[in-house]
Amino acid sequence: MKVNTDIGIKLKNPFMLASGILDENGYTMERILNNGASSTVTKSIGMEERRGFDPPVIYHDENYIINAVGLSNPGIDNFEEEIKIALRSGKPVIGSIFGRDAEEFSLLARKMESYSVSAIELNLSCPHVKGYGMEVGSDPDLVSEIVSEVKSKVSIPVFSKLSPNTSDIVEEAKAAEKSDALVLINTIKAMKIDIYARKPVLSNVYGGLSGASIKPVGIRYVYEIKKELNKKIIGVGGIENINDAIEYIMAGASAVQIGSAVYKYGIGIFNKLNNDLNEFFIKNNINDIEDIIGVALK
Amino acid sequence: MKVNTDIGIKLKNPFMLASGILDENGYTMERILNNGASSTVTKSIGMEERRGFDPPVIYHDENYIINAVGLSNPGIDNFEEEIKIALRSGKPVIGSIFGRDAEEFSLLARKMESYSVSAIELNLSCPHVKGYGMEVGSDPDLVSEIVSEVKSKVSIPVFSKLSPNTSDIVEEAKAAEKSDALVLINTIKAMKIDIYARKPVLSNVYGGLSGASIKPVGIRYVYEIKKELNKKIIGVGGIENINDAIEYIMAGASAVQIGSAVYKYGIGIFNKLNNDLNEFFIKNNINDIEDIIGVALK
Amino acid sequence: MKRAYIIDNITEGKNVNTVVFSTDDEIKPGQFIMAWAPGINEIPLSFSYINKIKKITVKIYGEASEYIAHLKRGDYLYYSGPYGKPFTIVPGKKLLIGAGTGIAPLIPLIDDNTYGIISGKTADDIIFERYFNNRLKIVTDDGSYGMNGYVTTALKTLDLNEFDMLYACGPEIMLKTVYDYIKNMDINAQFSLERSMKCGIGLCDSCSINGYQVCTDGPVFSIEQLKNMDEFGRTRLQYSGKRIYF
Amino acid sequence: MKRAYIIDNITEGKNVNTVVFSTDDEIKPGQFIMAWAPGINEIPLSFSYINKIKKITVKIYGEASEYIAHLKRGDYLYYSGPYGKPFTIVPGKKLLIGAGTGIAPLIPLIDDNTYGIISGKTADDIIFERYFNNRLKIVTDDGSYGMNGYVTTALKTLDLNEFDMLYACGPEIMLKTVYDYIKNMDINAQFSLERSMKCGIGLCDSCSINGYQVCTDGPVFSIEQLKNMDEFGRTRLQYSGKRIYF
Ligand SMILES: Cc1cc2nc3c(=O)[nH]c(=O)nc-3n(C[C@H](O)[C@H](O)[C@H](O)COP(=O)(O)OP(=O)(O)OC[C@H]3O[C@@H](n4cnc5c(N)ncnc54)[C@H](O)[C@@H]3O)c2cc1C
Ligand SMILES: Cc1cc2nc3c(=O)[nH]c(=O)nc-3n(C[C@H](O)[C@H](O)[C@H](O)COP(=O)(O)OP(=O)(O)OC[C@H]3O[C@@H](n4cnc5c(N)ncnc54)[C@H](O)[C@@H]3O)c2cc1C
Ligand SMILES: Cc1cc2nc3c(=O)[nH]c(=O)nc-3n(C[C@H](O)[C@H](O)[C@H](O)COP(=O)(O)O)c2cc1C
Ligand SMILES: Cc1cc2nc3c(=O)[nH]c(=O)nc-3n(C[C@H](O)[C@H](O)[C@H](O)COP(=O)(O)O)c2cc1C
Ligand code: FES
Ligand code: FES
Repeated sequence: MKVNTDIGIKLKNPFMLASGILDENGYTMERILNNGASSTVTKSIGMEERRGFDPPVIYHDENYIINAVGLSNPGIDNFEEEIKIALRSGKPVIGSIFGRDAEEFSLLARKMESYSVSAIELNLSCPHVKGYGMEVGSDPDLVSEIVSEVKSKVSIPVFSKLSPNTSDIVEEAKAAEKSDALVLINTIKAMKIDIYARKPVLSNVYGGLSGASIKPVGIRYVYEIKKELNKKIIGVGGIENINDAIEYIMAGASAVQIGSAVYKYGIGIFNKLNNDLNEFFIKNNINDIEDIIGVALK
Repeated sequence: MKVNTDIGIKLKNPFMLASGILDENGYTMERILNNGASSTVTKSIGMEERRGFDPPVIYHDENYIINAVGLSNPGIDNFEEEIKIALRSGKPVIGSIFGRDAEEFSLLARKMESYSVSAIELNLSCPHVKGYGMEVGSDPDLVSEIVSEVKSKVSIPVFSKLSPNTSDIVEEAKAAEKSDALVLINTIKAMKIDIYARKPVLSNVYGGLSGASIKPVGIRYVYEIKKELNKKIIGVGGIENINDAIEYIMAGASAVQIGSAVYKYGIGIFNKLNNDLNEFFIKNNINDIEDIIGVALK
Repeated sequence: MKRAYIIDNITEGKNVNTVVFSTDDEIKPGQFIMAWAPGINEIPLSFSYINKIKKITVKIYGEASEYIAHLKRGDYLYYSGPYGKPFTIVPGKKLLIGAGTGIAPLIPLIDDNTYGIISGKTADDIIFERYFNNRLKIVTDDGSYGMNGYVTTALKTLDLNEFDMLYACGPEIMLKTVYDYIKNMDINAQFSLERSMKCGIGLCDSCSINGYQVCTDGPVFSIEQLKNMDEFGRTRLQYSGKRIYF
Repeated sequence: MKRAYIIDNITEGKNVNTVVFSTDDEIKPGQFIMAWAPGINEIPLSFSYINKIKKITVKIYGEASEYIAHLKRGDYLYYSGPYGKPFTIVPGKKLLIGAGTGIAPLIPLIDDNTYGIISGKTADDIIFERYFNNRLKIVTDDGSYGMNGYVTTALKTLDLNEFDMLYACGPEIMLKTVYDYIKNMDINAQFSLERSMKCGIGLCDSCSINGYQVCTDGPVFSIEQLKNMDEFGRTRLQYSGKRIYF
């Protein structure tokens, strides 16, 4: 039974930790990598230390999370130490980075490479911080410039994480076509008002929606992009159990990332997913994950 | 205690039936209008009879519905009879229409007006039918042309229903600025794969996501557009109970539409919402709905 | 979507098959599922047997019913549901009135105080005779089996006042005939309606009758409910939403 | 977001207030809430009283704690939670060790076999003396009240083997001091940690210690757990995620 997968780097299983969830502290990444995750994407790291927004940075409900952490991060220079700690696990770490332009992205990517990450994930899609992420991601020329630049500067694989807050994701994906894989999807811009306080809950007002609620949107993007571009895809958005993961894989994802579900199920979710994947394969006579990647497109 | 509201037409309460849910058959509309809804928006009607997509046209889960009904409708000429039946309730009926261009939209609007509807709702945003809705809605010039044309051809109020499947809804809303009110939001493009059948469930593959899952996205659009344009807004998306409705109202909606929740709670939801609104007003010392419309923006 | 492993497929008659499977769903007589023929369509189907073992009896009209009717041991039935309000079971003597496969959803109502009428265009349409121990009238349009005539022909041969409840299922026109025949008598009756269904969950309005949804408020309606429904047997919406007359 | 009606506000000392309210939440000693100061910030706060009536004792450091500390009768407290793993309650003799307002979350542990140590920089920092019936040592850095010295000064005056459990709460440096003092003795102890918290639900990583989240795996850790945590009292992440040394 083959559950290992290839997204430009080889993974022992398809379950990765998504960027921004318990991956800022090296020890936490190390622990999660020692507990079933095949790799971790780091919190998105920028040029300078950033405090991010004040709490509340998160509102959560049974079926979703809205977050506006605000790209808080220690800055690339302070992050080497965390990656070192995470790498003690012997598993691949993927460095997520965000910047304003191609130059910042390449510089960040080169530093990440020098810290021995296995791949770079370009965060082209954070929906709640002005001047970064989503605004970058919705400009196809800029996206394609960033991807080309970064590709030319590092020798490890480069993944592009795209925004669902767009009217034409196919165009966006085409702009990022030089990436080794596309990561779909980031959060959807959303907000919460407390009707008794009569105020937006998040200090930043707007945040990004994640969790079970966005899975149907994520599935659609993975399927649609797989169909249009036939590139390697990493699926993310609302995965809570093995059925969700299989749905993404059948839509075309070669690996999946888990984020919000860690809040509901704890980091034990990775071992559980591995066990349940084995069981699913046995029960349904599947021998090789390759046989089901994108099978719904056929 | 004042719960009646004004969206260009006067409504006895803020609770309207959303387009596409139990509003194709005149008798059903009549029944819902007699059971607490202050008005109904009709199913979106086009020039010709359309069968729509084959079932499955709906996939549902605890927290959402994905639909691809495919703009099935009897065609404008066959719809007069249904409106006549609905109007026996004595309550306002709003005619929802979809077309390919400004000419079709105006023709449909004029016919609707001649059938004695109280207002027109332009469906600029159906996410799953090629050549209509979303594709129309994501072209700001076309939107503004349609709105101007229709406004010049009818004397009843015109509402524009916008698509959340866009990277810049503010631009879209500005294009529709001549409307008397904006209706936010339509469904979000999404899909479902059955992992045992290994196939997309909906016959059309893609559908529109509605229900509780999309509320945070709807709230955000209402709030953001209210802030940017200060127009009358009708909120729709995931409203299941009075708290959801109040949240939309505080975000800036002068009235709200209920769609998917009818599946969970039946048409009794309208009477329940009215009762719960009264109770909420009393408990929280609110005398006039005007006092809370958009209060979260202050 | 749920799925059930098919245990058996029984040929009941010309173009009518019974598909046998086992699920944990608790079904009451008259409830139905939306059965998915992947890549083809999704159609409402009632149960003809409702213990742990379930049966669905399907008449082949088009592609979807053909797909479901041909599911064989080892295949899976994909479906959602169960949906709908079931028949209300009353003590006493029952009369079941089914037109063609319309008899199928009535079978679970049979006890030792049940009598039946099965009608059909021709002999080939008559199924499930075996369940009635001869407490049964059969009537065909062409007289090729049983009496020659329509369902009312059979009704006229019975003293309906003997029955505590009539249960009827079949095309709306046939149901209307039964309804018209008994409406001025003091007789209890329940009717299971068939209208075109797209969603099965009370949203799309395609199955509605006088503002009620056959999929959620029905498919079973009492004779009292139908007395207030002037759409019954008169008009309905087609798939597109266009109103047509029966 | 939940909300609770404020019944009372008690001034405990300089810049320390107790906010009193009533909720149906079932709280165990050591659990906390994320308290929202709308438009300002959201901060973790523990309970100092946990029956149907609840109390939160807040020391004013910045804007958010000031807002919460000044909530008065008629105001509402907005919060989410309760969160976190509580203290494990064991039978026998307990020693509660609190630094400043760190004593507050330990108060619900008090029974008739409890002894306490309260430390503070100065006399003004000492609150809740009244709950201990003199079964208490007080120690201040400047000797302005109680003994002159640090928490270890007080610890040295006691035979720790008498106690079945030590419960400690306060700044991590103070906890580390207690830990170092007892780590080679055979003593049971639980420590409630304070690290910067943004989400409270185990997602943001800002409160983590050696891969464990203080908000969900803690805030209470046993001495055995801490023995495997080399970050304890040594390094932590700041709000931005930058690693700093204590
Ligand atoms: C609540 C409910 C329960 C039902 N239970 C059963 C059941 O237990 N067994 C069963 O066999 N059917 C049952 N039906 C009817 C069944 O759903 C239809 O026969 C089916 O939808 C036909 O689908 P199709 O795609 O195969 O044919 P289509 O392609 O939809 O139709 C092919 C042709 O047959 C005609 N046709 C389709 N259905 C019927 C019909 N029922 N009567 C007469 N003409 C028809 C169509 O108008 C068309 O001309 C039920 C219907 C409802 C609403
Ligand atoms: C699990 C947990 C439970 C807690 N329970 C309580 C409680 O019951 N009562 C209570 O009063 N506090 C408690 N705290 C601490 C409390 O959350 C902080 O004091 C609060 O976050 C300060 O927020 P602020 O916005 O008012 O101050 P900020 O603006 O964040 O800080 C103002 C200044 O004070 C400093 N400061 C802030 N907090 C502390 C602190 N705790 N100790 C020393 N210096 C500090 C800051 O570094 C800064 O210099 C708890 C913390 C945790 C993690
Ligand atoms: C608290 C939080 C912080 C996040 N931070 C980042 C980030 O820094 N960079 C990034 O690319 N995505 C970030 N995301 C998005 C996730 O990586 C993921 O794309 C999204 O949450 C959808 O997956 P999920 O539903 O499994 O959470 C964040 C999500 C959450 C909930
Ligand atoms: C089955 C179904 C059919 C719909 N058909 C239409 C339509 O014809 N025209 C339209 O403008 N919106 C249509 N919608 C969108 C709804 O009007 C509404 O905008 C959306 O469902 C979000 O609201 P909800 O979460 O309350 O359902 C449809 C929605 C559903 C679920
Ligand atoms: S089938 Fe859609 S409302 Fe009944
Ligand atoms: S406060 Fe966010 S992980 Fe603990």
